[in-house]
Amino acid sequence: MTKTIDRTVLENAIIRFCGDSGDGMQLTGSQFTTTSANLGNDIATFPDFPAEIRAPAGTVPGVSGFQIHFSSRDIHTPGDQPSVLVAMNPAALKANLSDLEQGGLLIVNTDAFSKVNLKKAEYESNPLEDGSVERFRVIRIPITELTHRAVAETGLAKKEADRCKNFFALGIVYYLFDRDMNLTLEWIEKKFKKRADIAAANRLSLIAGYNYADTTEIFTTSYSVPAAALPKGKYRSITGNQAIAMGFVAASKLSDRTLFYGSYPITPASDVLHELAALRHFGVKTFQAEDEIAAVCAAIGASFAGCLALTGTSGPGICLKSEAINLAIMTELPLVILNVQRAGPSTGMPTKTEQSDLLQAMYGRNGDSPLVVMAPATPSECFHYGIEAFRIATKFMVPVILLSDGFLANGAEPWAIPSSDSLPTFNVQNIAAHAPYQPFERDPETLARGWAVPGTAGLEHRIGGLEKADITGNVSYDPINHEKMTYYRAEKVARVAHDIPQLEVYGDQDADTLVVGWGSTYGSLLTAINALNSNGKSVAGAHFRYLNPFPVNTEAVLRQYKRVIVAEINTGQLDFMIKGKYNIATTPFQCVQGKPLYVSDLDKFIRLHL
Amino acid sequence: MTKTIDRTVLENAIIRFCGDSGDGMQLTGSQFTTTSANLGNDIATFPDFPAEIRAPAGTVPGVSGFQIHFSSRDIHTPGDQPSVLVAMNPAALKANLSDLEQGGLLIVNTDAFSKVNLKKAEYESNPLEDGSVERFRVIRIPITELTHRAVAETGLAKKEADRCKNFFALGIVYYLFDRDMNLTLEWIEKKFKKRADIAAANRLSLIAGYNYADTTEIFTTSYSVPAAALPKGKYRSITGNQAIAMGFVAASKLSDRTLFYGSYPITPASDVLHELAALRHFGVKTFQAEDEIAAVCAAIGASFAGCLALTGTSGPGICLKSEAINLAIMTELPLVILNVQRAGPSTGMPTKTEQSDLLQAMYGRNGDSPLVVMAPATPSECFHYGIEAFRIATKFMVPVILLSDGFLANGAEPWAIPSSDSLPTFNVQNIAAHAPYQPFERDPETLARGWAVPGTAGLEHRIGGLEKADITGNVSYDPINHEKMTYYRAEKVARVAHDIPQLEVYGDQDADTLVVGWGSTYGSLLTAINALNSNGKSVAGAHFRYLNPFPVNTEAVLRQYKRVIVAEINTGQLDFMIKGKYNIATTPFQCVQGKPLYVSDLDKFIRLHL
Amino acid sequence: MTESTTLKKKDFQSDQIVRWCPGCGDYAILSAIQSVMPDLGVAKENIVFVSGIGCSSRFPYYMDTFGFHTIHGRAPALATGVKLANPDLSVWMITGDGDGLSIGGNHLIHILRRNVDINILLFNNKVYGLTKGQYSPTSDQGMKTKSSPDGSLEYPINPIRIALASEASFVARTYDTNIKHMNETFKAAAEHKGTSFVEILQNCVIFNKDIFNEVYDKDVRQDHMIHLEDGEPLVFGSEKKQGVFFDGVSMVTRALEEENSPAGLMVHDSRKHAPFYPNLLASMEFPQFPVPVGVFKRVERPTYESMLCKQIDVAKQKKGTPTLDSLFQAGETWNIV
Amino acid sequence: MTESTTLKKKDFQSDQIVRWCPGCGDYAILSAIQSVMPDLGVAKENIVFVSGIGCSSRFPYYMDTFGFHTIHGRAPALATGVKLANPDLSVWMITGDGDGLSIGGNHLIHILRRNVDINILLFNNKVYGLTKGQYSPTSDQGMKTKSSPDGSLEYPINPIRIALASEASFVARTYDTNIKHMNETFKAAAEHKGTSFVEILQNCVIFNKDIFNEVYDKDVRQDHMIHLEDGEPLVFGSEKKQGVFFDGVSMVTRALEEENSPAGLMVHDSRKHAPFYPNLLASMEFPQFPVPVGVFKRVERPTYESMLCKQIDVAKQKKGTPTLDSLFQAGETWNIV
Ligand SMILES: Cc1ncc(C[n+]2csc(CCOP(=O)(O)OP(=O)(O)O)c2C)c(N)n1
Ligand SMILES: Cc1ncc(C[n+]2csc(CCOP(=O)(O)OP(=O)(O)O)c2C)c(N)n1
Ligand code: SF4
Ligand code: SF4
Ligand SMILES: [Mg+2]
Ligand SMILES: [Mg+2]
Repeated sequence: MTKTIDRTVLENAIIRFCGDSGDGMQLTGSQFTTTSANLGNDIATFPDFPAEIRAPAGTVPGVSGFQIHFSSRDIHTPGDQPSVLVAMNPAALKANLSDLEQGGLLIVNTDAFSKVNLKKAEYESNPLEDGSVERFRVIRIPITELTHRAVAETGLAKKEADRCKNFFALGIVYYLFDRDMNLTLEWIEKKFKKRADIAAANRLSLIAGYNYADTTEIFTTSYSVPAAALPKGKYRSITGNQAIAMGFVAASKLSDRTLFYGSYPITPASDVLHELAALRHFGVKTFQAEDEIAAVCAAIGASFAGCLALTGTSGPGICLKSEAINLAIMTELPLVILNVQRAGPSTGMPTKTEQSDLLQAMYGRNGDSPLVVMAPATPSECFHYGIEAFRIATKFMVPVILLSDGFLANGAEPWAIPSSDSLPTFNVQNIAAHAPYQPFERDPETLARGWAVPGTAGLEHRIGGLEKADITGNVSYDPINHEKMTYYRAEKVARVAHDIPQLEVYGDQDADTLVVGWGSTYGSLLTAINALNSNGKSVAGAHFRYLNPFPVNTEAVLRQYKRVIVAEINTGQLDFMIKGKYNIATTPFQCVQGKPLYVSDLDKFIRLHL
Repeated sequence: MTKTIDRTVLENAIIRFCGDSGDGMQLTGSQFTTTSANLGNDIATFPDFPAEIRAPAGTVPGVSGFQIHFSSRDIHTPGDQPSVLVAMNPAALKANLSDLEQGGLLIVNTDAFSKVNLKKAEYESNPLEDGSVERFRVIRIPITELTHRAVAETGLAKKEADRCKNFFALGIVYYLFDRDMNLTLEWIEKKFKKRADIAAANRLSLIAGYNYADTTEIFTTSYSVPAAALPKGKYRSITGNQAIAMGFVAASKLSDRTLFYGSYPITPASDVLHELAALRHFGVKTFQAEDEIAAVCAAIGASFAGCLALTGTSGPGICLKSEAINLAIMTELPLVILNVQRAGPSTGMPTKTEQSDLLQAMYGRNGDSPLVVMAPATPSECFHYGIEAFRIATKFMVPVILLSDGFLANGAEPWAIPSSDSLPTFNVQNIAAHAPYQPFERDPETLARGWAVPGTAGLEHRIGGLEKADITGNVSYDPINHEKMTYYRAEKVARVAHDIPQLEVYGDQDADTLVVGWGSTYGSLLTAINALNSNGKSVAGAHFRYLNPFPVNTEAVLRQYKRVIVAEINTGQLDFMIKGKYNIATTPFQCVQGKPLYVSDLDKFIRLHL
Repeated sequence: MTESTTLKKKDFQSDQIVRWCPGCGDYAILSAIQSVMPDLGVAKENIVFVSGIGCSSRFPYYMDTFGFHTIHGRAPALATGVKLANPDLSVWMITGDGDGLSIGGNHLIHILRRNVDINILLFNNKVYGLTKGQYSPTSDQGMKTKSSPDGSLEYPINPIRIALASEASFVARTYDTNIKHMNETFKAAAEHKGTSFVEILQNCVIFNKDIFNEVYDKDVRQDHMIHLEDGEPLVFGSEKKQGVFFDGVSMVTRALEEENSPAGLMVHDSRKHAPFYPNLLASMEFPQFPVPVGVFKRVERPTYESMLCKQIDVAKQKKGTPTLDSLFQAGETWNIV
Repeated sequence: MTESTTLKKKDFQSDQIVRWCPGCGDYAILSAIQSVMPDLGVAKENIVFVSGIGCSSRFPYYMDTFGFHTIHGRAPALATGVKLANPDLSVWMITGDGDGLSIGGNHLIHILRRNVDINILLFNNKVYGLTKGQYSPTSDQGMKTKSSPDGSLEYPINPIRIALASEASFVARTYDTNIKHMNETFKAAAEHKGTSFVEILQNCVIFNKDIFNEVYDKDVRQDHMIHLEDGEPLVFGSEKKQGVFFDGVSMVTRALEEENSPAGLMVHDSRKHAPFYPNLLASMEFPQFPVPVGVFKRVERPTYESMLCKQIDVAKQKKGTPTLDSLFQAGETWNIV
């Protein structure tokens, strides 16, 4: 740590750590992230969890990965392809090698390339010897053995000593990118307070890795990625699931209403339940229901009784909730439904991301059943939309579907921590008793009916899923009334358009081509368009966070461009909506591979269509 | 019955019988229907059931109605507005009077207009006296009293005697339209074989009604509606629910596979369960499940095991089935899902018709989840689509949603009974054992995988809702594979287009304006367009029975016309699909009142847009 | 606004016309509930009726309280949400044998084990009324209906046994022809803290007419029913000459001998001997046994909502009044300067 | 193709790599099932495994039979469809405590009362494994998990009691550390005509490690479990010195006196005394009682599919071989000539 060496300064770098589920790759990745963030880098990360809880050690399905993009400029994605890949065993190599960029740096734990492990990874021959890794700069290190030696003095059993090898690898990479180890060393002390031997071993291992890289000079070059010019302030790293949970709690505080969360565990939405369950001191009421139907129904009951009512799940759970969502539409109660989308259809690929539930959100219910649909664009935006969804739901007495996805949910980026004073307050009023109280009287501006909460004398009334008579709310089978109510429900949602921001165009506004997307693809699109602009290619972008209703200026924006490319991770759902609504010819870009859009693919496609 | 009198010959007439639920109006209506059909009239009928099982006697919610359109030409709808209204009590008058055509004939049972009954119907004053019925030709008859007198000789108790008054009313209408009473007299004998006194009373009442009309000459004119020039053959009256049930059984016989029907009762689909449950001798296996989810899942299990598997429900039930439908999509198993649509959203108006579940059928599931959607256009067409749905489902190994609705389900028309020989056979093959058997091998033409039915040695295999590897069917999280399988599922459905009839244009093909619709609105659209053509107005029509995929020539047809009017009973669902798919500007015609489209409304609208 | 003490039965009658079939048992149940309400001492605005779908589930429309006619089978979940949101409300749930035991069976199990303080009234008419007469989970095997023209193949379940297996803390049965018994039972249910489950034998005059007459008709009632009373022996018959005895591993009925308290004659105690005894009672089915009515079981167990509120209180005490800022800044942060 | 009599355990092992966590109890259960299969005398192609979603529900992938990994909670309905479609198949259903008792609880009740001839194995690890460790309906109240950091508020249900209340005709319990007991139990389940319900105590080493050790660990097993055997008295303890007695309205355990068959000592009989006796047994819960394992109840009752097939046969006999034409022409017809 003393020797000063020359380093190549990079604007940014992408590292992926990968190994067996038991190898601690998520931990390694997050330590590197924290350290880099503290150094002032902009960061974006994305974990790649195995589908199995703990698939047999050494097999491909058991591989766990963590990718970090860190930069001295602001960045918006975890990056397409890593430039550095750390592979702790053959299975990890197998699952990840094809992603490493041409000529990238490959750090492998050679000790793990035993016959048994090669077989478990279903390798016919050793890839380190058969030419498979020729295109890369390969750094071969017997990490297991070196770790064992480093921690020998602690007297740890072999199995526990083994567990330290991720810190050895981290030490190597810290050296490679000139990172200070102190934060991690502090973390180790705190974490293993009660197991001094393990703390010592991890510390020794980390330092040994760093020193090994330093002294053996295995790296012909090493790098530094300077701090980014980020706005001043206090930051933390945040995933979409964390951000959205905080947004919901903020909505509760701002509106002074209890937050009720009804949910049933499902990947990748479960963490929202876990986050909120830990916030009892904010008065949050979480309810783990027996299934998704009960979860949404309990939320509707809570909404009726005056809570900010939330339910959350992933695609298959939305199927189950759809009948009850319609009840909320019919009874005109505020309700927020969070869908953390995953790759479908059916059970699909639960741990993979996709944007394919948009049309389900729009139309997945019997009858004409309009509701509001929003989709945050980045992990930290999830915070804002947690608040915004409740603002709209309560103001218009309408259900709102929030479309997040596996990428936003688990992807992380720095979040400039807002001061609570800077947040908007929003007032949510229960209506007061008045005579005659009519349950389906409406606010002339928003068309919202009043929120008449049990406990208020004089507001006793009955609601339900049968069609209601205008104003009185009595059950009605009258044809004309049904038509009227059908249009009220639609118009109420349409009027939300006047309450939301307009669609903004970024990039080269005067271009002929506009690229639109929605939700989590924003980072990739922004990066691709910025890069094209920097390279003198004229192209503009516009990103939908509001899908229903669309912002009021949508048609005007779209019609300004000769060509509208619609990019999304599905077979064309926003594309269909734009055409269905505005009759505008579009050029779709679709990639349905259970992963975020790659900037490079976008770049190629857009260039072709300029 | 002997006197010969002069009669005005009408081309067609529309009668509506209405009274309390207990007044036997459905029976009266169906007797008139049978008699008229036997006289050779073309007929179309539509019942209007009360929402309550037996709402308090005399109240508006307890009113039951039955409308019959009978004609000497071929007709396609039960008619917009009755020209004759028979109202058995004030509540019936209140609920139906506004439908009676200007100057129409109103036959009322004056005995029922007591103070108590007027109050139950929430009339402030007697409508027969306060000018409310001035615009009509009113025939006031003390039907209750006359019935009592007619049946006095049978010694029936007052309550039972009361029950005969519907036959008195029927007798009056038989006279008015010159119908022979013999069929009904025979029916009475058969029906009340075990209660000679009741048989006698009903007979006496019917004849008394006829004679009363004849002898008192209360009618200044009477009418006859001659036989229509219908194709020769044997006919029966059939509702959509009956027809579709027979279609399914026919599919079972034709393909030599057991029909399995999993369902949970729901209005207006329950009768399909009732029809099929009575057909055990056809080997039909009906299963009344504990809910809609179990119903569809049992059907999927039966499909896996080799049955023609069917599940049926109405809109709210489709919500519940949506997760499982996706399982059938993912596992590529044949499944037919019948949705007898009703007015929504939520519980909505269960006894009223609507076409608002089209987009739900298309998109109401998580992920990109394509399936086939069809919608029969008339009650008797339901028979054909019962067969067709299974032909496609088994040929392409794909779920098919059949969209019927309350109007088709309960509406009736004459059905030219086909000979079973005239029906197409279709072969459904289980695949035979072969090595290596690969569960996701596909037929190169249809892209269908094979139906590998348990019990076949050598075909043991595992399927499920997780993404499958191409060919092997093993669980796969591979990005490229997922994209490939996503497109296979889409392409398979797209290829169905080559296996279905093209979209036909009717009416004036060279017109500038094309009116399109789908499903149950066909009768109204055809009638309106024919009438316009007869009146020298140039307009064409095209009707979708296949909604996904659309027929191959759809775009070509639509682009031939300057203006495309899209008529449907919802807020614009087909309209949205046409625009979303073909980018063609359209003119929507929508009416969302829980009832069939009225020819008169269509006529007005189309004229405006010619 | 409304003074609960001065409320009358008619204060609980809404302005909606009651639309059940003439003669339906639901009328008597509605009347019983409306007359019990004033005795609860709860202001109208603090009472909520939640129902699913079915004839019985139209109930809330006829009560001049807050009401929610929800969707088929889901009332337990919805009612749970209402109660957790505001534990001060008196929440009543109305369901039918189809709504509560067919499509909604699972929610019923889970609300019972959670012990949310809600009063559940299950109207058991052994048939689907609203959809016009198909068999339900409590219908007798062999019942002929439109969906089972050759007879239903399904073995019925006993709502009381399901409730007990679901660990319900209060379980009772009553019947629509005995206003007094209904009143007492509903009051006991209301008094109980925790989920109260009450099965009500209800006559559907249209689709399952008089199905309970062989049990509760005035002529046979004394021989075919047992009215459970705490502290009273299980005796029945017009002259109270028959008793229920436990014979080791099952139960039998036989005539009482001369002695006053013969060995093995069971004495009712709804508060003790759970889980064994209520299960024995619940397994008494007609015609082998007289049908027990009254309170089968009542045990005290903390309610779900009280435990939830306690967790919130404890958390607040432990962590102090939290601010959003403290939440935002939890975990690792760094400064860009 | 395959001769059932010559089948070996390995014939039932599919080519898929088993992907449970090392040490998971599921491995032992899989192995037990694979070794029992050849004894059933059923050809491989006539065996179908159906499961829901959960760690346990990956089971079908590892069996070289027909298999269907369906959706969460719905396996009972799907399996019912398979069996009704083809009653000749031997159908096995795999579920977990979450899959079978949380989201799927209702389907479980209804398959049991219908008595479809399916063998149901419920892997009870008292936790949601696949979604990483939330509490389940069988988790102990107070259990701390990610979704209940302050302790779960839910009172657990007992799968056996639910099965009995659902009128299951065969109910048993076994555990993952006793291959012999599993084998016997699975064979008994397979032999039973009607739905067989088997709860298997299963160790989730990741999220609920060794939760059953206090019951089934070698050291304590004899004191904390009772192995039910028909005809044998309910005695337990390392020296068989403890017995289960019925004391009138509940059960107690106490030391056996010198006599051979002391009064009140219960003798097991899985075939008799339903519904009373199995319910008593099912209410024996640890730590008040030793945990009974083995067959609680088996009664003969016609299976749903046999009754369905019989209705079809009878209808065919009554109405003759029907033609489509006779169907089309049923009811009133008329001729246009
Ligand atoms: C999702 C859904 N499925 C089916 C129905 C139709 N449905 C309404 S009520 C009912 C059964 C009612 O039976 P029960 O609960 O016994 O009530 P009852 O009418 O007998 O009082 C059914 C099947 C529905 N409304 N919603
Ligand atoms: C509709 C739906 N909701 C939620 C999930 C997520 N999920 C999968 S398995 C599971 C629980 C599994 O627990 P259990 O049945 O006990 O099985 P185990 O993993 O413990 O064997 C959940 C909640 C899902 N797959 N589908
Ligand atoms: S159908 Fe039966 S349960 Fe329904 S209202 Fe009529 S009598 Fe009552
Ligand atoms: S999480 Fe638990 S139940 Fe699931 S495989 Fe691992 S040990 Fe087994
Ligand atoms: Mg009922
Ligand atoms: Mg489990």
